Amino acid sequence: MNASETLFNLRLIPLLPFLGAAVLILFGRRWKREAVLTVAAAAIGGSALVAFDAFFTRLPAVAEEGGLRDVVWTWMSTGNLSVDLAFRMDALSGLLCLIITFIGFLIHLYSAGYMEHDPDYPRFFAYLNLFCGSMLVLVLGDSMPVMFVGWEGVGLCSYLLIGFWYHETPNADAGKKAFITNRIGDFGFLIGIFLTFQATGTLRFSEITSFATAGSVLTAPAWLGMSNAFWIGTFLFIGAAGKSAQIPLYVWLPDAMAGPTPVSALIHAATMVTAGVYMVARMHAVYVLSPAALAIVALVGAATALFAAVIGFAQNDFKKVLAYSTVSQLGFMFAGVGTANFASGVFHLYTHAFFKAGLFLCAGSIMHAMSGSGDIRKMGGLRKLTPWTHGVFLVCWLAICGVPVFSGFFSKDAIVAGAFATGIFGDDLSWVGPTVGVLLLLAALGTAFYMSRLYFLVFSGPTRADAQTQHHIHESPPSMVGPLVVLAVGAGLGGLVGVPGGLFGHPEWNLLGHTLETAVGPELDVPHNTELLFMAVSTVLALIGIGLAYTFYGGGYRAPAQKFAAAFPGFVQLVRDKFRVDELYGAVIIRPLRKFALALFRVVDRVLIDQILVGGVAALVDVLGRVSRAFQAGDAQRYMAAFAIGAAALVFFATRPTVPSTLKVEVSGTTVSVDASRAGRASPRGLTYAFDFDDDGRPEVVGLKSDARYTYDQAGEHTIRVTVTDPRWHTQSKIKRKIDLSAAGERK
Amino acid sequence: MIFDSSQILAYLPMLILIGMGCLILLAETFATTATASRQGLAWLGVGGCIASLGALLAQWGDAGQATTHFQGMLIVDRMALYLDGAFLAAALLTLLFAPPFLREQGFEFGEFYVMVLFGAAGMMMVAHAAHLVTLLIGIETMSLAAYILTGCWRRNLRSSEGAMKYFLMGAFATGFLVYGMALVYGTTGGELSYAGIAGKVPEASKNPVFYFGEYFILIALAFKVAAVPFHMWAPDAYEGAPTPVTGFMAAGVKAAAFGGILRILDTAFGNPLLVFDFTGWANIIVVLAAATMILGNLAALRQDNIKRMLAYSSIGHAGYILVGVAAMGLGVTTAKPAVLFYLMSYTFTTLGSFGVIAWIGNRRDERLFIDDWAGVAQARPGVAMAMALFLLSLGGVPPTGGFFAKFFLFRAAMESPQLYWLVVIGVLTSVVSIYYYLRVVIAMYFRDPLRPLEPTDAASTRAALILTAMAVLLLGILPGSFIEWAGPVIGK
Amino acid sequence: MGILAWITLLPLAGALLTMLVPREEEAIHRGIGLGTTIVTFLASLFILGDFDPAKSGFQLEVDKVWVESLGIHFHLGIDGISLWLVMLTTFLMPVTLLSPQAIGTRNIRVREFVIAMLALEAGMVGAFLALDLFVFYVFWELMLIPMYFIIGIWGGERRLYASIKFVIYTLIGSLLMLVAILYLYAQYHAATGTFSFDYVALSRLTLPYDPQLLCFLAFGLAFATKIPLFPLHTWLPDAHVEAPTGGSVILAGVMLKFGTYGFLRFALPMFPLATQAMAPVVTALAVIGIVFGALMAYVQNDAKKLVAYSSVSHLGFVVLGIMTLGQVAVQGAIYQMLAHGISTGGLFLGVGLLYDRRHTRKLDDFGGLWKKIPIFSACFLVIVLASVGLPGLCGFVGEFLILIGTFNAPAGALFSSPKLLAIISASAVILAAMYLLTMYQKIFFGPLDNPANKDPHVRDIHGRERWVFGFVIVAALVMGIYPQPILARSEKSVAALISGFQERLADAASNPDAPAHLFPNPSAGAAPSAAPANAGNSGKPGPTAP
Amino acid sequence: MPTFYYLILSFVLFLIGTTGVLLRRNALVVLMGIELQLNAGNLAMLTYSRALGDEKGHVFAFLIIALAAAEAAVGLAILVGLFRNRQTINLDEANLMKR
Repeated sequence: MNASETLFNLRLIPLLPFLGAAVLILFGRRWKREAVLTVAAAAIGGSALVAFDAFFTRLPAVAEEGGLRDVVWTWMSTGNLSVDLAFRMDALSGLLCLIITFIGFLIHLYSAGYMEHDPDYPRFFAYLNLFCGSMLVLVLGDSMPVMFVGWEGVGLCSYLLIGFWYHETPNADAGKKAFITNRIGDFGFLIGIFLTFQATGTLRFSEITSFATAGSVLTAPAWLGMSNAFWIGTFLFIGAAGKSAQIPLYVWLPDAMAGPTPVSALIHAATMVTAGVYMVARMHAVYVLSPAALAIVALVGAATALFAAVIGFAQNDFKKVLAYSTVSQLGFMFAGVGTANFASGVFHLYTHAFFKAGLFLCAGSIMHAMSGSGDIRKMGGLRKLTPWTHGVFLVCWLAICGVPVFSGFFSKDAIVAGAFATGIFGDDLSWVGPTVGVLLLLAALGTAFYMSRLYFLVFSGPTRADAQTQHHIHESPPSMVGPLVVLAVGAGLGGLVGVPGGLFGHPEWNLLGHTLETAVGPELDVPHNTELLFMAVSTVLALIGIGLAYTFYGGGYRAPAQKFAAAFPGFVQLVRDKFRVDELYGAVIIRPLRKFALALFRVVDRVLIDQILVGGVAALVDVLGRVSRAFQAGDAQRYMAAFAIGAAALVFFATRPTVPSTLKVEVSGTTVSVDASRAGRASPRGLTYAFDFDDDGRPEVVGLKSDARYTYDQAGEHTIRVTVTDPRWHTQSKIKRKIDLSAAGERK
Repeated sequence: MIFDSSQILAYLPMLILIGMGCLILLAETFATTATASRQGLAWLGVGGCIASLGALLAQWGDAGQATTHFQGMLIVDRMALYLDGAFLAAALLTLLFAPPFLREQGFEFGEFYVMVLFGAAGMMMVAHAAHLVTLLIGIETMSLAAYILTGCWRRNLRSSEGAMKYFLMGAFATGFLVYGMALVYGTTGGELSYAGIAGKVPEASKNPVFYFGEYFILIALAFKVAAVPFHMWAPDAYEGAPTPVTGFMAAGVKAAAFGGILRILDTAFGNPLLVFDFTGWANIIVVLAAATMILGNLAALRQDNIKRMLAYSSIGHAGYILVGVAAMGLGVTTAKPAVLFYLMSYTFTTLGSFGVIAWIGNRRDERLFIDDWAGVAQARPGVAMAMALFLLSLGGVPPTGGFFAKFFLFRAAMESPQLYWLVVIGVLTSVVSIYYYLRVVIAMYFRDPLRPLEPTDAASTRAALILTAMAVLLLGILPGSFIEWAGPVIGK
Repeated sequence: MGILAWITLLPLAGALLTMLVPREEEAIHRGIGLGTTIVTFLASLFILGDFDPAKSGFQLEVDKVWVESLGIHFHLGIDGISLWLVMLTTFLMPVTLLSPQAIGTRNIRVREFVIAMLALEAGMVGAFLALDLFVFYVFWELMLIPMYFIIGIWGGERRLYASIKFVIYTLIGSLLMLVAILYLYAQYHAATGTFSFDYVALSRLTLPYDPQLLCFLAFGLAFATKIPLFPLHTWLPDAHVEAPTGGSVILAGVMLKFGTYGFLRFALPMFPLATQAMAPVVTALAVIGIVFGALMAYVQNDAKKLVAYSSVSHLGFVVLGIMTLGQVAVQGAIYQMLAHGISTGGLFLGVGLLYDRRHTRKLDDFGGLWKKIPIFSACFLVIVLASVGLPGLCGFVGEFLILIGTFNAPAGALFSSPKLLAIISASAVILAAMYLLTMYQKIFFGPLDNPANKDPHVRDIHGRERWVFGFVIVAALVMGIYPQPILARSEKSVAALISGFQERLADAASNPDAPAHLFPNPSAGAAPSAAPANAGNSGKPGPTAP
Repeated sequence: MPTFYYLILSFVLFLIGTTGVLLRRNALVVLMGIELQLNAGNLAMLTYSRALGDEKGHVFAFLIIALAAAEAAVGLAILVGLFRNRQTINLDEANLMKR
């Protein structure tokens, strides 16, 4: 499409991790750990170098013209469908590439320490490399199918990594659950692809973007009065909801924490789960054509943000809290892109990557210290015992709570303010923006509360761990702390690339928004007053949340927390049980499906088809076989009797004149014409036909002709009898038929 | 009445067989009880068959044009010679299969071989018959030989019982045949030759008695081919007869009777007046064919005695061939060659399979039940493979002669739209037949042996098995010449 | 003789050679079997080299008279559709014979096994290549016999039942197909005065509607049984469970494809009106099969049965793709056939290996095997994922093309609501993940707590086994990442097929009661350009059923 | 119409023969019934021959007589064989083979 597309070896970016994975799978088992780590880190590091080089030195020159493109080969081309195995880097995918390779590299380093004692060390790094490669394919994919390759690839890696410690059944179950839930989303994604192809005739993002203009077929009504763009957006969003853990498909993410913690940080916080947000941003051109689809995205996002935050209030597992926090933050991102504020959604994705990765790695570090346990009820007072981790966690905590200057503040504020300010929904859906905004504000309050609860319960006050565990508590090795510090810097200062420079009269200060403009359109223009108002409001809410949490949990479980739990035991339990959504799914979908399939197997497959249909035919043949044998009684005279009877029957039937099985009768008025000849055959020679129309025993018409006409005096029921005689043999055949003249007349 | 050498030459194959039979009878009086001299009798018979075959081949070239002899009583044409070949093959193979069997069972008499030769001569007579007299003589020669052969296993209860049933019913059918011939003779105004009858048909068909005559002859011939409902002798006679004889009967007698049917229906009763319409024999044949295919194959399903199973299967095959006869009646010119090819292929297949059945047993242990065949493939893979080949051929699976036989037959029948449904019945019953044929294959290949195999092994049996297997394969891979010799394959 | 005749007859020659070697020399028998199949595979690479992707018609034809008077010719030829199926056959054969588990647990009568497998290969290759309907039928039946023996001799407990069920099911359909072939032959003669079984000639014959329908049903029954289409599928689980590994691999990998190949090559082009009329039924059955097979697989406890039912589901996709008769979907269907051959073949090889190690196939008996046999577990995972349809592996391309092609088929062209069908079928991507991953998890994940699984006999793959799985995985990967060479070679033939179908349909629909006549311009006239697949067949009302 | 009467007689004979075959248990009597059938054929043949003034019918009748003799010879031999094995020639007792 774009004449100035520039070729660049983008393929190296995903290829290096893939190669790393392949090498590790094939040879890693025999290598030393250092060698494994070197290969893995080199693969992702090399990939990062290429990505940085591409993004900073090559991309700016061509960003306006659609970015860099690298076609490996034609993947599938047949009929009117043509898909290249091609990669494209524009500002959006470039940014994601940077995040993935950079954080991925950090997590590789971190894992070196974290997985030190694991016997499956090479396998872990192979998976990690495989994941990075798939994720890079996902973001760099030039067309929807290529993206789908990465999309499924990361799902696979997620499956493998969640179930990394496969020998424990719950882990394996969690992996399977993640994969299958993701597949439900993929189903939606696939339908979205089909719809897109049907509407636009292409699957390349750049072509879709240029095709998606207001008057195109995308805005034409397609089904149920909604436009193509709406259905594409909705189905794609199902895919996004699956991958990014939105209502109703979020259930897999909390379980996914069964995987090693670095995996949770990389896959289930920083990168893979944001793929849905990325995809919506990627398809922004289609989404903006359908405010209704955007409204669904925004509302689901906002609802998820709040719902997950509430569940986060009562979780007692460190990583579970972070998991629900991730779900909630993803909701923010969707709310951002769903209000057509794509840059802010991506901005939050970017800041979230840092602070959530940081939080998870802190969690890993602390669980490392706590001998693997993640129960926050047994923690407390870790501030002094693990000072570096505490410091990093502090920064990240403030960032996620939205305390000013920290990264989360800017990105969250951009989303909230955008929700109130957006004009995308027009008049019909004008309520969506404010609703989303209010939900997000509540969610922000909740975020501040549960994150603070986590912080206070873990780090403040005296430790609640038992003596043995306490004895082991120690700060993590430098290989783990180093990446933590880097992430903390990112979490603390990363927001500065997206400061709302417009407030200060310097829009160019918003580096991120400026960069992304080429890829997802200009940032939403928010009035300065609104911007300032919501900055203030969210700051206040963050502080309220923190304060409230301090009242409840500062230095351990305080009296108000216990009182609250005592006052609403049912509600607290319900929240702790995550509103029992998993159980609901189990009871409503999964178990019935299995039972249904089992019943189908037993009834339809075994009984109906195999026994009744097939077995029935076989049994019938068998019975006929037995019957045929029964004639053969062994007595020669019976044989001869059969012979004689057969001969007699043969002679008898061979000398009967043949008549048709039914008479052909044509009626007009009260006149009937009857044809007694056999269908399609000439009348046999020499036969006499006697037609008795009035059933009085005396034929009215007699002759050699096989047809006759007769007119009745009156309507009513009549019986026609035809007797066919062969004069040579004096053999006869008879046939009769009843006719109802009046009815026949009426029918005519 | 003028005899000339050409007439004698034309019937040389038949005469050689008869002469050789007489020679064996004579020779036997001089033969000692030693095995070797008995064997010599059998080899005499084999020699007779080969000489006869040579005489047959010598006149093949001249037989392109049909010639009648003896005032229209006998005819020489390609069809007759083709069938003669089948009869000779049947006799030859029987003479190869039988001696070890007879020796093992202890009733090796020279008369046995004589009867085989005489029976074959009778079959030839039927195939050549163009006159009711020769037809009757042929059928009776063949049948009497068959009765004797069936009953010749004197100490065996089943043999004498089978012979009795076969004989009584056969004679009963002969009664019908003779009576039918008398009626036809009278109503056609004194015609006995096929050509003469055909000439009088327009006149005679006005007389209902003529139809009685026609039907009675038809019934008698249907009895010989074991068409339902005239089939009931077949299972008992086949089971009772000594196994090599069963093969001879199933192949030769059936082929001869079909030869007779084909010729008499084609020439004497070939007038459309007799074929079509409700009184036409086409109707009758169609019904007989359907009933025969269905009942034969269904009844075979539940048989555990392999001879009995093959007996019912041979009834089923008669049904298939009747489809071809019906097609011929409906004007399909390619039907007759198809039937002939079927008979040829069926001859080899049946003889081969009964040869294996004769081979597998011994004096103490006949191994006639399918379960007795367990594990044959492990002990004797070659014979098992041959048997599997025969069974697959009977079932009509490529690449065997049986497949092409069915194929040609159904192909011919498909030229007549009235027969589509018959073809469908044919293929469905073929599926049924595959089921019971495969029971034997299952036993041979898929089961482990129950007890050691002690077959009645002999060089002649092996040679015959190799011959038959090769023939079945040859018919299945290169059927071209065989079908073309049988007559025009392309109609219209 | 042309190369096509060679690759058909080479396996037979190998079989004959095997027969001559004494029974005791099992190593030699295996060697001959493997060698013959490898040589055949290498020979088939020559076909690939000689094949001209720019042509739509048949290439490299071999035409020898067989039965002259009946117009039966030993006529072989290859086009873009059969090319890859032949390659699949020749590829899977050596891979299967390489596997030590091919013969299954009844490790007896190696010679016969090799002979049967080689005869099977000859039958399959011949049937794919046959351009004479009679020859096709002969080969079609020919492959039945070796497979029958393979199931019956080397099969499991209930092998007798399974083998006879397999034969009877298959025969009913195929014999009716024979009747239909004979009918076509007679009609061709009636229309032209010449006799021929030639595919190209007979496919020009346009029949009136009613006979078309009957012929379609006769052919369709044969093919639907082979596929197997719901509800004719119940022989498949039995046959697969009882067959030895090699039998299962070939049965699932290649033989099931004959059903779909038959639809594509014979039933559709020859009977356009009937296709149009029956398409709703066939597609409905296909979609039912997709979902039903997946659900059945979901509740199986026997790994082989599970894989067998998954075949029902996967082949349903192929039928769906074929019946849309759009370029994309048909290409996808062909691709899916190949992919299914690789992935399901691999699955059966894997299950066979597990059975060899553990002597059970019950999922509940396994657990935690990854710890014990990691390399095999990884290999099996790749194959499972290929079967699930993970992008980047072979399974995805076919499914994707089928679904996108079906989804975008014009409504009312051949069936009423392609979108709905595509959406229902797409749900199988979820179900496939459910049953296959459940299987995988039950075998390889979880604690290694069954003592039988700790037995030292449970060894990881080694030696030849590594090569077997290596080949399968490489094929799955290559086909997933770089499918275009395959698609490109079948492109023209598929386009010709579809445009030919549309023209024939128009011709037949112009007067559905016209007597049998020859379509004036055979497939050679089909527009070779990548014709818009779905154009031209919209809005043409089908004839009402009689 | 004497010809007609003879024909009726021959047909009646045929029926009597058939009835005898079907009803009598003794194989010898059954054989007699069959002879009766053959002779019914003979009678019909001769009747026609005489009515038509055609000699062939006579020849045929001789043939049938010879044939009946041959059949009787073979048949009696078979019955003797059966009797030796079973000590009876009642048909309903010879049913070793069935189904």
